[in-house]
Formats: sequence, C-alpha cells, structure tokens
Amino acid sequence: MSNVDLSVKIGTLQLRNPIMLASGTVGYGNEISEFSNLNKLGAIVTKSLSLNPRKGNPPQRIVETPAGMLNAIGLANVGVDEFLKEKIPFLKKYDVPLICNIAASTVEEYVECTRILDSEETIKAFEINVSCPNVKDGGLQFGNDKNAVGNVTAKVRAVTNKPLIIKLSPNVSYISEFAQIVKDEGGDAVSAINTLVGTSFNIFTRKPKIFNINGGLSGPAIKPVALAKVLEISRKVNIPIIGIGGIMNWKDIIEFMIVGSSAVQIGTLNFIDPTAPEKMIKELEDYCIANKVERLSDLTASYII
Amino acid sequence: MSNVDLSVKIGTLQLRNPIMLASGTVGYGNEISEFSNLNKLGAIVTKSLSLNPRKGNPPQRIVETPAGMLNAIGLANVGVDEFLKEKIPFLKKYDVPLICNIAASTVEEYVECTRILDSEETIKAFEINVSCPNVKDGGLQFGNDKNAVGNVTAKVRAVTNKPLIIKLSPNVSYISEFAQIVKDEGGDAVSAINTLVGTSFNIFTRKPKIFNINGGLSGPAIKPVALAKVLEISRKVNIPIIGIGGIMNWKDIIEFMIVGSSAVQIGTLNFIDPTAPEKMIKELEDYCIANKVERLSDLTASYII
Amino acid sequence: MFIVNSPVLETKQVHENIYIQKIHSPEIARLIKPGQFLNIRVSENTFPLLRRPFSICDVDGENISLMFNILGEGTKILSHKHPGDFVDILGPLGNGFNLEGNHRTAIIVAGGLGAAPFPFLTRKIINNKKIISFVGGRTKQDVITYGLENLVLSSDDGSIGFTGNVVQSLENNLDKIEIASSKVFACGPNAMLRVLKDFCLNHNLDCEVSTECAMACGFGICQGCPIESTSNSDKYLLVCKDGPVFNVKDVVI
Amino acid sequence: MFIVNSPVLETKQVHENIYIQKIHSPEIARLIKPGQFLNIRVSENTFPLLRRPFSICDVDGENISLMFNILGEGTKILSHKHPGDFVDILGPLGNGFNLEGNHRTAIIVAGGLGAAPFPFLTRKIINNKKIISFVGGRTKQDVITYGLENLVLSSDDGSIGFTGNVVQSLENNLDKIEIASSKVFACGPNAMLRVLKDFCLNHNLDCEVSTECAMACGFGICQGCPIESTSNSDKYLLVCKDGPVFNVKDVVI
Ligand SMILES: Cc1cc2nc3c(=O)[nH]c(=O)nc-3n(C[C@H](O)[C@H](O)[C@H](O)COP(=O)(O)OP(=O)(O)OC[C@H]3O[C@@H](n4cnc5c(N)ncnc54)[C@H](O)[C@@H]3O)c2cc1C
Ligand SMILES: Cc1cc2nc3c(=O)[nH]c(=O)nc-3n(C[C@H](O)[C@H](O)[C@H](O)COP(=O)(O)OP(=O)(O)OC[C@H]3O[C@@H](n4cnc5c(N)ncnc54)[C@H](O)[C@@H]3O)c2cc1C
Ligand SMILES: Cc1cc2nc3c(=O)[nH]c(=O)nc-3n(C[C@H](O)[C@H](O)[C@H](O)COP(=O)(O)O)c2cc1C
Ligand SMILES: Cc1cc2nc3c(=O)[nH]c(=O)nc-3n(C[C@H](O)[C@H](O)[C@H](O)COP(=O)(O)O)c2cc1C
Ligand code: FES
Ligand code: FES
Repeated sequence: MSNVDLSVKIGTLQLRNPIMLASGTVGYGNEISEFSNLNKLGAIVTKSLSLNPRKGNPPQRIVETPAGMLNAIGLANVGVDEFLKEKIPFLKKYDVPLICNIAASTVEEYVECTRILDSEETIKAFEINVSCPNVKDGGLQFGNDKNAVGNVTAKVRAVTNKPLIIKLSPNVSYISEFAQIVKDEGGDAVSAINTLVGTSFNIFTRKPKIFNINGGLSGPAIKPVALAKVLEISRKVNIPIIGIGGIMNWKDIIEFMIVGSSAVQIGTLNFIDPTAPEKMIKELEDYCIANKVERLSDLTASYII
Repeated sequence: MSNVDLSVKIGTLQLRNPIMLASGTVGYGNEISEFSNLNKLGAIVTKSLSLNPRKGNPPQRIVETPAGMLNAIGLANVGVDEFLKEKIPFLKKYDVPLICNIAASTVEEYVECTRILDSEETIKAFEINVSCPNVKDGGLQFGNDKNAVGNVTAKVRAVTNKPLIIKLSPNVSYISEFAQIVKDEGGDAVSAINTLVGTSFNIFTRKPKIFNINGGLSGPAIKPVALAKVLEISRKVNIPIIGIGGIMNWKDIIEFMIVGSSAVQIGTLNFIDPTAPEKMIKELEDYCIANKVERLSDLTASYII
Repeated sequence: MFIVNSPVLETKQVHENIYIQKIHSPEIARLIKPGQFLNIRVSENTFPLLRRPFSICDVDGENISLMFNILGEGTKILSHKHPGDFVDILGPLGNGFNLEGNHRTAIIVAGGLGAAPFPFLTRKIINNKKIISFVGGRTKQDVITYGLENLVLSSDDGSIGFTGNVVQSLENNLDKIEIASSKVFACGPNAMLRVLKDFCLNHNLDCEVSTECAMACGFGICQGCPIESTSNSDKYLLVCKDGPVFNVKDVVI
Repeated sequence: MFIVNSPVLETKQVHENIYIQKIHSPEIARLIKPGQFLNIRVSENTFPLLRRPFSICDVDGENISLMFNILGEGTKILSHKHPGDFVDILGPLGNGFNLEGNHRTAIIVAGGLGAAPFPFLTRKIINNKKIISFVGGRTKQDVITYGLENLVLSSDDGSIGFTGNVVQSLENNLDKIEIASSKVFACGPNAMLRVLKDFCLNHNLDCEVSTECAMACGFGICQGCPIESTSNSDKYLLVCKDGPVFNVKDVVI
C-alpha cells in the first residue's frame, strides 16, 4: 500500500485525484463506463448543456490533423430538462463528482441553465463554456470578450453556491486577463484550454472538410500551447486552474500540474483509449513514490523558472 | 513541356512560383544552397535582422513536440551591417528574389534597419517581424497591439518604396483586424502566421526545457490554425497573404492557396528535408495539369464555402 | 465493447490494392455480428492519432478478418502488419444487419469495397435462405467478389459483367426476384446507397444499408458521426451507435 | 552534405540497450571523418518530426555503422530497422577530430555512450600512433568497449575496473602518459567533459571533445544549437556546424 495522497482541491471541490474527463469527450458517462470504473476518476464533466436541446451541425463534424483533430459538433446536446430526466439517473449510480458544463448564446440562458440544474444534488460544480457564439452581440464569441466573460461569471455566480469554473478560450491575446476577470467576478476556478480555432480544406473540391468551415483543434498538437496558457495564468492570477489540452499519458498530467494546474481534463484521448484515464492513476502514484512527492497537489505550480 | 503558369504576384513583387523559404529556417541561404537550386524557388526570406548583431538565447533553444517543435532562438543574427558586408555577396550570385526580414525592439529601430537596407538592390522586399518584445512599452509584443503594428507599418512605409510585408502574430483574438491596419497604413501584404506561443517542461527537474521558458510552436501541428488565420484575413481584408505554418508537402501549399494565400513560406520542413521545397515545384505543376488549373494563382482564395 | 490487442495471423493481397487481414481474436469472434465494425488503432504513437473503423469481413472460429484498401497512412500501416505484429481493436461496435425475419432471399448489393461486410453475412445466412450477390464497381478492378456467392457482376465501364452501376444491375434482374420475400443488404459509396434507397422504396423492397461517416470514437461519445433521421428532424442519429446499418426508411442518405 | 536513403544491413545488440547498426552507404563512407555525424530521419511521417543526430561509429569499406541506445521513440524506431529497411541520412555533418598533428599518443576518453565515435577514430589512427582508451560509466553495464583498443576501464560503482569516473581514471594513470606528445579525444556527458576540460587545462594536455546539444537541422540553418565560445562572448558557436568537436580551449562547456 502506498501513502501517496493523490487528492486535489479546486476551491471547495475535493477530488480523489486530478483526472477529470473533459466536456464533449465523454457524453453523459454511459458509454465510457463500459471501459473504465468511473468511481476511480477525479470527476467527469458533461457535454455542454444548453437550455433547449440542440441538434448540432450536419456532417462532416470531425477531421484528423497532424497529432490532432478538428471538431465542430455544434454543441449537439439533449438540453437541461432531458439531461435531468434521462441522464442524471445513470450518473446517480456512481460516486464520482459530476460537473455540469453549460453552453449558451445569451447571458440569460447561462443563468437560467444554472438555476435549473443547481438544485440537483448529484451535480457538484458548474463549468461554463464561454466559447460559444454570442448570438445577441452578432455572433462573436463570449470567450474573446473580457466584459462578456466577466458579466457571465458574475450573473451565474449570483444563482449558485456550487463551485463555479469558467472554461476559457485560448483564442485570445492574453488569457490571464480573462482569468483575472473570472476571479474578480467571483469565479472559483478556470479551465484552460478549450480548442484552438482551425480549419482544413479538401484540395480537390476546394470546400472545407468540416461543414462548419472552422473547427476546434484538440489533441497532442495543442499541448505546448495549452501549457503556455496555463503557465501564463498561473504566474499572473491566483486562481485554481484545470489544465486541458493534448494530454496523452501520465507524464503530460504531471507537466500540466507543474506549470500551474490543480487538476486536469482528458479529452481527445478518450476517443483513442477510453481505458487510459483510469490506468494513469496508478502511474501518477508511481511517479510520486519515485520522486518522493507525498501529496500530488504539491506539484501544482511547482515550476522552477 | 507544360503550359502551367506557376508565377504569383504579391503586390508588385512577381515570383516565379509561390514557394518561399521562411525567415529563420534558411539562415542567409548558404547552407541550403547545397541541397537545392535557390534559383528555382519563389523567394527566400532572411533570418530576422536587427540593427545590431544579437547573440540570441543560451541553450536549450529548441525542443520537439507532437508534430511540431518549439524554438526560442532569441533572434540571433549578424545585424544589418555585417549582413550587407558578409551575406549579401553570396546571395547576389543567385537570381532568386531576396526578402529581408527585420526585427526590432522599437519603431525607430525598424525604420533605421529598413532605411539602411533599402538601397541594396539585391533586396526585393521587406518582411517586418512584429512578434518581438517591445522593450520600450514594457516587453509586450508589438504583434499583439494593433496601434503598434499600424504605427510600425506607417513609419517603415515612409522610408521604402519596395514591397512591404508585415508578418503577423497568430497569438491574437482576431488576426484580420491586424491585417486591416496593415492595409490602412500602406502595407502591401501580410505573412501569416508566425509561431504560436508554447512551452514544455521537464517533469523531473520541473524546469522549462527551453531556456527562454516559452518558445514558438511551428510545424504540421499548427497547420489547421494557420489555415484558419489565413482564411479569416482572406474573408475580411483585401490584401495579399503569404501563408505559413506547417507546410510539409505540395498538398499543403495548394490548401494554403485555396484558403487565401498568394504565396507560401516553408519553415520547419527545411530542417527535415531541405530538398523538399524545390521538389514541390514539379508536384504543383502536376496538380495543375491534372485539375486543369491554368494559372496556379487562380487558386488563391478559390475556396467554395 | 472492449479493447483487445490481437495478433495478426496473415495479411494477403486478394485484389489490386485489396487486402484481407486475418487476426486471432476469440473475444471479438465470439460476439461480433455481420455489419458490426471495429475501431482499430494502427500505431502506438500519435501518427495517426485516431482509430480507423473497419467492418467485420469474416469470422472463422476464433479468427476474424478485415478487408481494406490502402487509402491513406492508416491503412498503409495496417497493411504492413504481419504475423508477429498485433492490432489494437476496440469493438464490437454498432448494430449489425438484421438477418432474422421471414424473407427467403437475401439480396446483397455491394459497390466497390462495400463488399467488405458480406463474406461474414453470407456465412451467417440461415434457414436455407437464398442469396444473390450484386457486386459492382467502376471497372473490373473494383469488383470485389471475395467470399461472396451467386454473383451478378457489373461495372460502370463494362469491363466485367453488366455495363452500368450495381443498382441498374439489380433493376435489370428484378424479374428474377420475388420482391415480397426478399430483403436487400447493401454497402457502398453514399451516392450508390442514395440511388438504391430510391429504387427500393419505389419497388417496396425491404432494404438495410451499412453507412459510412468520418468517426473519432466509434462508440458514441464524440458526436462526430451524425446522420439525418427520417422520423425526427430535431435530432441526428449516430452512425457509430445507431448504425452503421440502418433500414433505408429510417435515414436520409 | 547531402541526403541519401541507405539500406540497413544489420542491427545488432552489443550490450544491454546498446545497438550497432550497419548501413550500406558508399556516399557517406567515402567522405565522413571520425567525429563527424549524421542527421537521420527515422520515419517517413511526422512521428517523430525531426531528424536525430548520431555520430559516425565506424566505416568499413562502403558500409558505415552507428552505435546508439534506445532513449525515446526515435531510437526505438531506428532499432526496429532491419535488412530490407532504409534509413534517410543527411550528412556528413560538422567537423571531426583533428588526427593530424605530431602527437604520438592518442588518448581516448569515453563516458558511457560517448564511446560511439571512437571505433572509427581507432581505425583511422595513423603513423603508428599509440592509443590508450579510457572507458568509463556509472556501472559495468555502461562501460562500452566495442571497437576500442588498449583499454583502461572504470566505473563509478567499481563494478568494473577502477572505481571512480573516467577522468579520475585518467588522472590515476597520468604517470604512464607523456603529456607533451599526447592528445586527448573525448566524448561523453557534459558533466564529464567539464571536469575533463579543467583537468586537461591544468595538466597542459591538448584535448578535443565532441559535444552534444538538442538540434533541429544539424547543418546550420536553425540556430538551435549554441555553445559559448571562450574567445568571443558576443556570439555563440554552433555545435552542429562549428563542432560537434571542439578544442576544449575554445568552448565553455
Ligand atoms: C463503419 C465503417 C466501416 C468501414 N469499413 C471499412 C472496411 O471494411 N474496409 C475499408 O477499407 N474501409 C472501411 N471503412 C473506411 C475506413 O475507415 C477508411 O478507409 C480508413 O479510415 C482510411 O484510413 P487511412 O488512414 O488509410 O486514410 P486517411 O489518411 O485517414 O484518409 C485518406 C482519405 O480518405 C478519406 N477518408 C478517411 N476516412 C474516411 C471515411 N470514413 N469516409 C470517407 N472518407 C474517408 C480522407 O478524408 C482522406 O481524403 C469503414 C468506415 C466506417 C465508418
Ligand atoms: C552530434 C550528436 C551526436 C550524437 N551521437 C549519438 C550516437 O552516436 N549515439 C547515440 O545513441 N546518441 C547520439 N546522440 C544523441 C541522440 O541524438 C539522441 O539520443 C536521440 O536524438 C534521441 O532520440 P529519441 O527519439 O530516441 O529520444 P527523444 O524522445 O527525442 O528523447 C528522449 C529523451 O532524451 C532527451 N534528448 C533527446 N535528444 C537529446 C540530445 N541531443 N541531448 C540531450 N538529451 C536529449 C530528450 O529531451 C528526452 O528526454 C548524438 C547527439 C548529437 C547532438
Ligand atoms: C469532439 C469534441 C467535442 C467537444 N465538445 C465540447 C463541449 O461541448 N464543451 C466544451 O466546453 N468543450 C468541448 N470540447 C473541448 C474539450 O473539452 C477540451 O477542452 C479540448 O478537446 C482540449 O483537450 P484535448 O486536447 O485533451 O482533447 C470538445 C472537444 C472535442 C474533441
Ligand atoms: C528555428 C526557427 C526560427 C525562426 N526564426 C524566425 C525569425 O527570425 N523571424 C521570423 O519572422 N520568423 C521566424 N520563424 C518563424 C518561421 O518563419 C515560420 O513563421 C514558422 O516557423 C511557421 O512555419 P512552419 O510551421 O513552416 O515552420 C522561425 C521558426 C523556426 C522554427
Ligand atoms: S464516432 Fe464518436 S459518436 Fe460516433
Ligand atoms: S542544429 Fe540547426 S543550426 Fe545547429
């Protein structure tokens, strides 16, 4: 038996280990439960939920790129009501913290979703996805507008006492400015990063490979960028960070923690090896033993620069 | 003999084909001339030159990442004077358009470099690298500040009649806003993209792998991002674009042209296969023949969306 | 649904650019049904990053086989796997063809590499049902008959069999088919499936098609593989989970 | 300096985790000198992306050989190359050891895999010069003597030869060496080269070292491989182009 303490804290949210499954890469838990014991994981984050069900984009929604993939799912989801009715019962059977990710096109919709979900005790925290088109302000992204992110944080904060995590867009000049606003407006933590904007074209038809033209780039290709964004926040803003982007193995998790993450999320890897997240728990423990790290959380922001 | 016309124009700059070698990945031409006939290429762009020689960063300067690499060379270069004395004589022997890339820490330095180099007739155009720390304004990057980019463009424009290309940073929310300012201030073209900010840490020493902490991410990993940036500019601003980022083969060149590039630059690939750029000329020709493209330049911004 | 690392027994070329790969995988062999598929990781590293979906081509005891052509890097790497090498298989995935029901004739319609799922289906046809296999391709090279029975061949250029596409070939032979007691099982390019759908609806032929789509996960977590449903326009079906086999009545192709 | 795709003749393990790979490459064999290196692309795809630098270990007629250990994915892929496979070589690169000069004894100092360049150097020693090879490592397993002559072994843990590092081993044998007529040729970890440099400067021993550095291009275009010069602090030297072999007097290690 080992004495390593793998538990981590994100604000008041206590997790048995830092490994969370990222929004949009685990559905609502059902399928992945066939590959891995959800109860062993730190937390799972739902696919982005919106007030009403969303159909999502027509095909083609995904394309592979060098060491990465683009997706433009279009936030297809069942909506909060069906989520509460149809998906929560399955998730209730597990003893794994459930984080609800919310996507919306207006501030009011973010607030309304949070309000509806807040009373469901199975939900342990909220993660607000601000990388969705802001329909009211002309289709720009909330995530690229500091005031909008501040506003969403404040308004959602007002309707929930549960830990509030804002998932930041990396497609901005200085991500730490966004983390600062989240902190100022009462957010408990930030997730970094969501996908990078990218595209890919068919050189014979001259059409985009993805229906939506642009997609979000994920996977190991983006890991260096994600690490730099986490480090930037860590050096400038005193707020817990959930590191995301291209994690493929336990070494990547350690690297994300060193640059400032309190916990991490696994995304694209779930598609390739849905058994990997659970396996990495043991490997983190082994690293800690070999390197005399008593509490894994001691690694957070332990960079030497 | 084929009748395909591979020539392209960037403002008044006429190139025999769209394949340029990117700044910092070809030195001053000497070494690469052993692998490839420079006279066949569209153009070569020098390593960024500064007013005075720069030593650059201590090692380690580079690290490989999934389908990419990080570099933080620190703009090591011989300075404009030695460039004119020692490097130009070699380049004069070739009949390939030479583009001088300039890096500086103040607007005055950009202007002074351009002024000094302008009278050298071997130099056919300038490419201004705005992704260098702006020492005066506290180490931020010119490239992330619209006013600074506009100001540099206007001031450099005033001292040269040669084609003026501004090489844009991708580490911004909306790159097209920068392209617009370049156009407004009299720039002839933009290059997109320079490297993405990234980092990488050693998980045993907990130190950054690169001395400078952050490096610039290049290579195929960034291609989808680069394509999206070129497309964004192409859809919003009427200015010639030189597409850069992760080009590994002729197909990537076609893809960059379709999304809006008039020409392209090859960077990281030169390190892996310095014979590739020359080889791709023939392959572009074959594509044109097979797809009944009479002038390669017809592909520029030929996307169907 | 599970992941298993299974040894390659043989990789042989059966046609120009068509490979059959036999793999020892008792776990998969025991469970998988015709029309289901596997998502295969062809390399241990990040090139290529994602798994590649392949139909189950045949099952023989504890061995399974795949049929594929070399399209890109993934299938190239797969084709280089020989005895001693392993493939990392995630499966069985999706819903297979429904072979129950009281049709007396199974009509296979295969366009090009769409032949892949049918050797197994042919083997599994039960109760002395009759099979007719309409197999077509652009040219002779694309007409893949591996493991199929009672063939009616066609090619767009007439280099083999009937001149025309495989649906025209079926139409051409309609008089020999008793529509009410037949069921069509089809796989091929979307363009072909679209024409086939119209044909079958017009002629009241029961028809199941195996569809294709770009996929990331293959088991329902990425939402990458939508297909329009005919009964509910508010929601896409997922090719990987709700398909890849659908009754033509249920989906917009 | 050119790129050539050369067939692998043999890959054999000579020590725990140490491989010798023999390659038929007449073009390289003809030109390369001890201490020079090659930059090798181990895969055709983007994994890994960059070439990997390797010293020339030996040349025998038209064949060359490399010595390497499996460190990461690149060397792993290389170790799986066997007859029938090719390696994509860019070279010859850098400056080799200067074997001319009127020293009468060549003193090889090799730490761990730093032994790699010396089988070739040993073969090329001319004019009946004498060789002494100080070979050291952490433990017995790290002491690589392949292709070396007149050995003086050492290990940090004493599991073979002298107990101590290879520089201490050299010091220990200093009485047997005629300093004025000897020249040291060394390769190994930077920590070892640093100690060796001090030692040689103190004892007035002429010494050339082969240095290592992360590299992208290997031929001078990326500026990725700086090393501090002792004579000009305004400018770095490049390991790939100005080195990898330097006189210890010329560089800060
Ligand atoms: C359910 C299902 C079952 C399949 N069964 C088989 C089978 O039995 N045998 C077989 O050979 N193939 C089958 N395929 C297709 C197979 O998955 C692709 O051929 C394979 O992924 C190509 O991988 P690659 O790396 O070689 O090519 P890539 O480099 O990925 O692609 C090469 C080219 O093919 C295109 N492409 C890749 N995948 C697809 C796709 N799924 N649909 C359309 N175009 C694509 C790419 O856009 C690219 O232009 C099946 C696909 C699905 C979804
Ligand atoms: C001029 C020169 C000559 C060389 N000669 C030989 C030789 O003859 N035999 C031999 O086995 N090796 C030699 N090397 C080192 C060899 O290049 C590396 O071992 C190899 O690149 C590792 O590749 P990989 O993909 O297996 O490991 P990677 O996955 O690239 O690296 C594995 C680990 O090793 C570290 N690493 C990688 N390259 C280096 C490096 N150059 N220096 C320090 N750490 C590194 C990485 O940071 C990582 O932690 C030489 C290097 C140089 C610069
Ligand atoms: C197919 C797919 C769908 C995604 N859907 C969502 C989503 O609905 N909401 C969200 O906040 N992030 C979504 N993401 C982003 C991931 O949660 C994660 O931030 C990103 O993929 C980077 O991590 P990775 O490189 O480990 O995949 C999605 C990612 C992928 C690949
Ligand atoms: C080692 C290295 C050095 C570079 N130096 C410069 C430079 O001095 N000035 C500049 O404008 N861009 C520089 N770049 C950026 C490239 O010109 C190019 O924009 C970038 O690498 C993306 O292209 P690629 O993916 O094809 O490499 C450098 C890139 C690399 C890899
Ligand atoms: S491929 Fe992922 S949901 Fe279908
Ligand atoms: S490795 Fe590129 S300059 Fe030395």
